[in-house]
Amino acid sequence: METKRIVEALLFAADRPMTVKQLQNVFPELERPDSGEIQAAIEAIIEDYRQRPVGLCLVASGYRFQVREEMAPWVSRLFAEKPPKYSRALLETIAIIAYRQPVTRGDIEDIRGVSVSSNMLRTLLEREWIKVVAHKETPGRPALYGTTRQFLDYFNLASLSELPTLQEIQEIQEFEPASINTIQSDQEQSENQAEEEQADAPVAASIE
Amino acid sequence: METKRIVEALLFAADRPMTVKQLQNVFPELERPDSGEIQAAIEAIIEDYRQRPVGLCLVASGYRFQVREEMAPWVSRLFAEKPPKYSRALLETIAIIAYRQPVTRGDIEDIRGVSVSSNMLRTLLEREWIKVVAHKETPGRPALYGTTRQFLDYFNLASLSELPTLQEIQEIQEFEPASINTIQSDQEQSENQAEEEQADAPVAASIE
Amino acid sequence: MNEVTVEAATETPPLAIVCGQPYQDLPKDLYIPPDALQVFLEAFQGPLDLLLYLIKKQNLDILNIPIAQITRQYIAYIDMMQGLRLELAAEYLVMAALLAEIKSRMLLPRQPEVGEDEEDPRACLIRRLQEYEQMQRAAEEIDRLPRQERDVFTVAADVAMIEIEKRQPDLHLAEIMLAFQDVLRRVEQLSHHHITREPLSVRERMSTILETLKNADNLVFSALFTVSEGRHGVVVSFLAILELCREGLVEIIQSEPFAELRIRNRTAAG
Repeated sequence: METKRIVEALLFAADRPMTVKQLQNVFPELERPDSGEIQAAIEAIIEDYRQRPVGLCLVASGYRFQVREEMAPWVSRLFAEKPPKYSRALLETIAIIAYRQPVTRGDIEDIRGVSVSSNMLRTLLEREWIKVVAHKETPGRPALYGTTRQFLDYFNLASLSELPTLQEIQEIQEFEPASINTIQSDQEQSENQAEEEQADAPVAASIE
Repeated sequence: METKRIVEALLFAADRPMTVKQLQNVFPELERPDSGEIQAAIEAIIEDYRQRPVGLCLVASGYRFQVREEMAPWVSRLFAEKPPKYSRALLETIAIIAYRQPVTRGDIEDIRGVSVSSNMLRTLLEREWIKVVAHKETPGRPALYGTTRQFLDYFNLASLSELPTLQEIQEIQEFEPASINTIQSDQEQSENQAEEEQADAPVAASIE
Repeated sequence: MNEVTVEAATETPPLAIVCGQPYQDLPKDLYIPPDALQVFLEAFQGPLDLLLYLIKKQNLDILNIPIAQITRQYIAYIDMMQGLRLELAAEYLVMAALLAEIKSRMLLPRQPEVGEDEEDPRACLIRRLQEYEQMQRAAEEIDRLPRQERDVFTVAADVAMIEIEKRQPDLHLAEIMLAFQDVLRRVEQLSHHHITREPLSVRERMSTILETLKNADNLVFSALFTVSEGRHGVVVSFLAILELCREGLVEIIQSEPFAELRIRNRTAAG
């Protein structure tokens, strides 16, 4: 019984499909259920969710909870909204990777002076703008990140050498203070967005 | 009935908490349920999941499905990365901002007695736990910081009022004029203790 | 983030030897955990913090602080902090000065006309202490709250089966450049970081070479050059290999004199 509850929690929380074996391995060795018990738990969970709009499915690399296909129109509407804006931190991170590649997360943190969240790197990896090009032979073998073909394509560049040089960037800074205003107005814009969100707040309050 | 199924699917598909209003907006205008209907659906879903290892919870930015707390030890075994630990300095800073907001950096420094590093504020801003809510109309127009809904979400709180209550501050009694005597006797006392302290002194010295 | 610990860790690696002076027995009353100065420093993050510790250690009633005694101990700690060259020491000095001032004012006879509305300096200090202690408690409570990544895990069902085009944020190249410019400006302010101005194509080539090596144990030196790229391309590749070598990411090997050079990924070499 407890095994089933644990398996259900694991399948919901995992960010990837899980095989019976992988589920088994989550348990400490001494209390590890055999594969039959895990399989039985899975069957029972599938049965429990039969009537619900989400269900447990077997895909190539294991079991995962999925939203049922007939809910597709609604889910699409959910994702059709305006995309969020990238944070300043994320922009700096992609800039550092572009100009200083190959770099480790630690290198980026050194340059930026603050810690870099895993989420930020995940976002960039998911967008396929960066990739792991190798691992550095230092303790922990940290991943070395570089930019991808897709990154260049997105910005319509044939190669990284078409990125403005550091020299040119410095010059922009000196001769075109206007461009800095552009960014500032961007920032204000996102602050306005924050205010829009504020407008939602009373709603959240009324939920209580 | 169908509303409930759709709401359940949306809450599972969304990668962020959803407010009643946001859930409503997913429906096309003509078939949009009123907030009461959404709220009823939410209550029914909460009830349906009461016995399950995952459940629907309300946090500051809306409703989200999460694993029940008692399952956390199992789920954390899924992830190789250890959860981040936060330094005392960071926790004290966020506590001061949370309880005393809006505060300036100077206010935080006054309470903690040490300077607050810019990196720490940047880290908190990047994590989106704090934001600049306004600028104080004093020389230098220092930024006034406040906490965000993401901060509350992270700590599983629906509103600031759910923060732990502060321990009460003891009433300060008026000092009697006689306190000067007390001080003097303090001094004598400390004179005596000075010898005891001598014993400690070499330690402090040897640390140098 | 954690200034104190970091400082302490870099300044005093071994606990038992400080500035060449080994010492084994920690004073019983100085700190409880046997495992380090860092912990001790953690507990002394700020002067008010230190004061609180002293007050607690001596089982003092916070409402009746014997200033002279504390001041003396305090100064001993400041000396120690300065010995460790902690930046914090300056902050501590301010606090010591405040304490000394309070002390001297207490020793002076009170002027009756001022006495009415002027606040007792001890009351002011005590209020600050209490306020800080309150916030320290609050910080501990917040640390205990169930939180994401540790106790709270959000749940999601996969939607990959459903055909959805998830819209991604738009970005202009100028935004990246301006972000980088900001980074550069900050780095310049901090000044101890060096961003060298290398031709970009070298760094790009570095990534390319690493990737090529990922699929092969080692490669012949010449395989990393493309003749059609001309002299410029060759130079770029050569610089990239040197740079990779310098950063310890690849090694150049030669099995015997005059044999062709080979490049090996240090990763693959293990």
